[in-house]
Amino acid sequence: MLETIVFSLLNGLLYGMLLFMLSSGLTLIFGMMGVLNFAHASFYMLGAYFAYTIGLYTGFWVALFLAPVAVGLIGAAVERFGLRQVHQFGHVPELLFTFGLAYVVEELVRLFWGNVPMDYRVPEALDFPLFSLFGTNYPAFRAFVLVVAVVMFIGLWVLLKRTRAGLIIQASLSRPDMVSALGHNVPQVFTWVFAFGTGLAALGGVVGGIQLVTEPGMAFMMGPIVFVVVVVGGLGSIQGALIASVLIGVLQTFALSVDWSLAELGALFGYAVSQESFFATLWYLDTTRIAPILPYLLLVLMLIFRPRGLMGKRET
Amino acid sequence: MNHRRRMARALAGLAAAGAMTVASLASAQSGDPIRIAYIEPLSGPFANVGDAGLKHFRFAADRINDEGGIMGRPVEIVPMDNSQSPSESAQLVQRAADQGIPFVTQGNGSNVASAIVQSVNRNNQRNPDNRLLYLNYAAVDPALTNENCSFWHFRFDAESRIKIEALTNYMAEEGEAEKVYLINQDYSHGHVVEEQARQMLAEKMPDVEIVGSALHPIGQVRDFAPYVSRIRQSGADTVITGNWGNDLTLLVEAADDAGLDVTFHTYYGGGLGVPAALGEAGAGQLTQITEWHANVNVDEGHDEYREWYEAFAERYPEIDWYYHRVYNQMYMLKAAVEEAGTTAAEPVAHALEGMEFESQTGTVTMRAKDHQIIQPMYISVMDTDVTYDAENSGVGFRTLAKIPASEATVESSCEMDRP
Amino acid sequence: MSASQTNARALADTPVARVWLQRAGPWLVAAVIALAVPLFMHSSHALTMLSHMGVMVIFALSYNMLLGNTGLLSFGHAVYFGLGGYMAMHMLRYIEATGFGLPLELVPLVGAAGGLLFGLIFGAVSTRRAGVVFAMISLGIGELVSSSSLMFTGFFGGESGLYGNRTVPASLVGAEYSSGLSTYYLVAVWAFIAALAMYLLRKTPLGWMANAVRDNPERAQFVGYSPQMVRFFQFVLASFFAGLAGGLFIIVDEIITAETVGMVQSGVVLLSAYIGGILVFIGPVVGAILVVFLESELSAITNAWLLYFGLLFVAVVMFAPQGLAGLALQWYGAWRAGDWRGSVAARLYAAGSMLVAFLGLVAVIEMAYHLFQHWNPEQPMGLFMFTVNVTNALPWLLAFAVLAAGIAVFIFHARPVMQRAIHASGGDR
Amino acid sequence: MSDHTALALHGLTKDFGRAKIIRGVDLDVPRGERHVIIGPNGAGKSTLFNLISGRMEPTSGAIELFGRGIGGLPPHRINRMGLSRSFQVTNLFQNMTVMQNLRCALLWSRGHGYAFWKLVNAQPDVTARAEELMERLNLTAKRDVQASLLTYAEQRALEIGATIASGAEVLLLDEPTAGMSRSEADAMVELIREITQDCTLVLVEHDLGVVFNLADRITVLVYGEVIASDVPEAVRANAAVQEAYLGTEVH
Repeated sequence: MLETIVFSLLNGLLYGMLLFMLSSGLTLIFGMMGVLNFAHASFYMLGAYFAYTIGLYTGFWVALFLAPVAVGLIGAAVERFGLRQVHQFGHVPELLFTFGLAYVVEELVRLFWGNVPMDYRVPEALDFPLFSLFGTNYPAFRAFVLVVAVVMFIGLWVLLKRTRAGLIIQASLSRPDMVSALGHNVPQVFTWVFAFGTGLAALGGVVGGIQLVTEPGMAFMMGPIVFVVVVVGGLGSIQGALIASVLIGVLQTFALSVDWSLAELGALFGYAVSQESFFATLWYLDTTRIAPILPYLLLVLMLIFRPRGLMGKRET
Repeated sequence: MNHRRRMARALAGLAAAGAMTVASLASAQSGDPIRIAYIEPLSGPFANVGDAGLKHFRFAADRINDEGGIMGRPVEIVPMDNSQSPSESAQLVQRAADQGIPFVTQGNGSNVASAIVQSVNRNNQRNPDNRLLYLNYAAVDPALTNENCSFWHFRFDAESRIKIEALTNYMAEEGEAEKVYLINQDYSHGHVVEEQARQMLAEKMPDVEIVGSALHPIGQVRDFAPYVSRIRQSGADTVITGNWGNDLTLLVEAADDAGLDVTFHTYYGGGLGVPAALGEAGAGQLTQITEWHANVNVDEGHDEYREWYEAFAERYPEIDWYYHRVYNQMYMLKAAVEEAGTTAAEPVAHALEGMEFESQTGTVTMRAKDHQIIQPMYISVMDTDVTYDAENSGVGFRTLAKIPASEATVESSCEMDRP
Repeated sequence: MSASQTNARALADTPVARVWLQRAGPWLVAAVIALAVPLFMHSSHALTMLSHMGVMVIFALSYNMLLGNTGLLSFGHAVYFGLGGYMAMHMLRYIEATGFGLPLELVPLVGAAGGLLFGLIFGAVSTRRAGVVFAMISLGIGELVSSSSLMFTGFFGGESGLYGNRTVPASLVGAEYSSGLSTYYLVAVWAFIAALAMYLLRKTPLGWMANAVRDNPERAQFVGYSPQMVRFFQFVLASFFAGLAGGLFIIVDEIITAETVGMVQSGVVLLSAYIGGILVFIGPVVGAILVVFLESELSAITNAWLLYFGLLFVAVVMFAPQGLAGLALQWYGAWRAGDWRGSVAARLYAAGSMLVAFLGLVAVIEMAYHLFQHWNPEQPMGLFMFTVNVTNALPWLLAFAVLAAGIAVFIFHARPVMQRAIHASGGDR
Repeated sequence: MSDHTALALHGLTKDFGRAKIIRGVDLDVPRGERHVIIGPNGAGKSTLFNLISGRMEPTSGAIELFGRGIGGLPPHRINRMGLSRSFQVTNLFQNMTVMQNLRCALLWSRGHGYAFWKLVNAQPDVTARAEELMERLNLTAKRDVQASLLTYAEQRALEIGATIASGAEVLLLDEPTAGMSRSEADAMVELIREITQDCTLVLVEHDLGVVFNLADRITVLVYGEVIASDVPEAVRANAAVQEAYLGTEVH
């Protein structure tokens, strides 16, 4: 049991940190611009592909920095020439613009890189087991992902709390109208925030593409779950995103690691339901099979009972 | 002809409706080819699989055409994008019938396959002048040749139970497995694998203990580490899985990362994209059960087929020739059409029924009772020391055992309505 | 089909017959077109496509009851379409198994009842709030239901779905329903009834208050209405019609799979409604027909069809947020107003420059697909009237030049000219 | 409290965090009275309205409408019990025409509720009443004009019209003449006087001309507390009021 708990925590933390890398940029963008960016996971995918391709020429370590920058620039262009144009029509068209963009990005990725998964591997320097626990190895790359995520969180924290740019962003997270009142060039700030947010997603992609698989469907797979994180954490809250990411990561991993069902719970209290009864499917459904819907259940419950999320400052 | 069709296709981008007419004119004028509708996902998350299959069929068709076609008529593969959707596929069957295409082929997803069978049955019943044959090259759900069998359906891949039968025979002979873990995708194919594996292991190897099993959601698990730690805790030395695509890749990668030392017996370990993603992670650990693999050509000295394999690799460097059954299917179809002297569905179906065909791997038979092909099967293991590696990954497959066709078979409960 | 209430007074003086003609005219035209189309498109594939258009028209209109009328952006409307479809499918199979005497023509109502039932359940939890909260709840419920579809295989039939046979039940009118034609007419009649019902719903107190709640929920409260209840009723009715569409869908396809409740289906209906235009009644109708056509035909022509589809949607969002039908109505308005030299010419000019850009874009995309996806890119390809070799630089330069020229003319000349002309003629109505 | 009381507040308070905005207000408004609430900026007048109309929940205390407690009810429930309000900032259905705005305001009180089985245009009672209101508001000529395209004064008139349309017996009007010229304000006062003859009226107003012109009784609110509530003459003479508020302006 201890083994299960330790590994669930380790694995859940890892998955949670990957989620956090994706969702922190999204929550920033939403908090500031009010745009629920449906294409966010597409930028994550671009990060993975860019890192793979750049890495072929420069090696992983250079790509780790170049890919997010390149994707961030694309993000800036998308904001400048796309979103800004749509901004005047309101938030729904903005959201729909990113919705369409997700389609376009996926098709372009298929066009340039093809449909097969990329051979995007752990760099040699990190390809060794870091430690062994209960006879199971913990690969160094996983630890590296954790380190990158933690560094990113600390960096964001310092940026938001200690720098002028961060103060502006923070101010606009809670009061978007105030920033222009202070005389800041809001459209330009928006462009940079969008670029920065997409760059963060791309950084998630650089490591996530290795940890998971780099293929054209990766954005579609991650898209909805990122929304769950952002909404559960509270729109616009970085700390909320972190907590929600880890919560969802651990919750899901834990559900996978144990085989509980209502039937077993019932058995504890001496209560049984026949296999033929109407609710048997539900009754004998074990946690492993429920795991994938847990985040969405959490999302719906959260929105019903606490719409501003765990740490959200304002309701939307 | 190819050129004219392309031109028509590009035009079409401009004015869809108008250009469609041009396209159909262009193909109608060019010497009456025998057309085969290829219904697979060519867009969306499964497009890589559909794309690879299309390349196989196009290559085989070009080969047949170079050799003079079928009854002097060229073969043409007509790709149709079903986005991996059963209902979309059912519509495409309709379209194929409309266009007078006599053959449809498909393989990815037993759910899609059963939709196509339904649709073909219905069309052939309501539309007797315009019947279709469905040539299934990869959907392995036993139901298709048992309770839901159809006169219009022919399967060129071994059904799921045959694969398990062959695999458990091998395991019993080899006798290394003591504790087995079953992990499968949570849908009918996965359920069949788990159920059959339990049953056949109990029959053939009563000493073997099944120490655990898991069904996971298909295509949704991103990190298999939790499953791997469950496998490890169960103390298993062998894992049997019917997983395919990313679900297999991620599973074996996670096992390798965690240092889990077990043997994986898989259905689709050599499947498209899996070797490339796994690389040496799978060497020595992963077996597959297939009707053929590249190094069979070397072991058994099929020089002509080696040339075929290499020509394909030259034309499509990013993938390998993987579906030997596409070869069987195309040449068996050619033989059947030539025997029937027509492309009409019913005579061709009668010609295919019971057909014996000399393939590279030996004689293969299209069993008349249920339209299931019976062919030799190979159990092979991933290895670095092979002539042909798969997908430039540095690892390829080495034969562990060849199961003759007579043993790679199971009974069928099919009771077919014949016209 | 603009609402007649705005000029009710003007109409009061005209003869009653003319008023009726003006109101019923568009409906008669639509009915005649729907009846006549099979004369020109009679292959069974075309009939299936037409039937799908009918289904999609109902579904997109029902979606627009939420987005256009009530301002609720849903990412999970397919739940009601799909669950309605499943209910109807279970009924069809029940009829097949027991010989129960429900005629086929009424089976879609079972789907509608299913949509209504689940609309009541999920509507109760999701319509308490509007805006982003509603959108996210709909996303969550959509994912919940579609993930559950593979767990509850008894109801959903697992990944192979469920089959039925539409020729088994009796018919009210003695039709066979083995051909695509009779099925199409069944769909067309239902689509006509449903569209008329949804049109009239916009003119009821509930329909009015839905608009009121969309525009100003607070004010709606101070005239006695609970925005939550208004949203709830609209949601339930929209689910009813979505279920009806699902019930028809299973009659057309005779198969239903879990993908009908999925995210992709929810996305498609959103795209359809929006591309057509959510602020005019006919918008979703146009969008549904166009999207079904593209899905069905464009994919047979070019590998890049999803890319074109995405680009079309992005272009509509960016340049024609009123949707294609909305745009057409504006053009028609300008033409009716007779200012030919004013804005119509300028609009044509702008459209022309976009067309040039579009041609350049098509050339670039098709060449790119050839270059990246053909096994031998050096093989020449046909492009419009030319044969080009995509490994040469020249065709690329030309294609990009055409694309850039079209965009530059549009942005720097055509669009300003058009905007000035529209402004000068008093803006769009 | 007598049967004649339309609206009564008992010990009403409202806190925002630590800031106490309303600090125990007691008030009785008899039926048919025109009651004006005045007070300096920040006295809590708008908050008081928001509490009464259900836009905010009181921290403590009770609000009674015709003897029934309405504290904490949602606005639409309060509206249905016979209380209607206008806003300081124009708050209409901007995309609807004048006629549509009035009809929307009439639908509930005419018993049409959430009906989806009858057409709005086919309800002659609603149409007739809306036409009549439009006439009284002098908006007939603008019948089919979108609310957002009306002049400011017209929008305010429509706002008043929409407020009284429901036939509520108690009307809360929040600064109906704010931002108007003298002549526009006078016209507005006349309009209010004319169309609120059978109602109980509670009014927040800054313009003292308007206040003394309309009011039967005046309540003076300062820092969330009532310092005087009496007939206009008495309030004018009240020393505390003069000191706190009126002093410099009246003399």
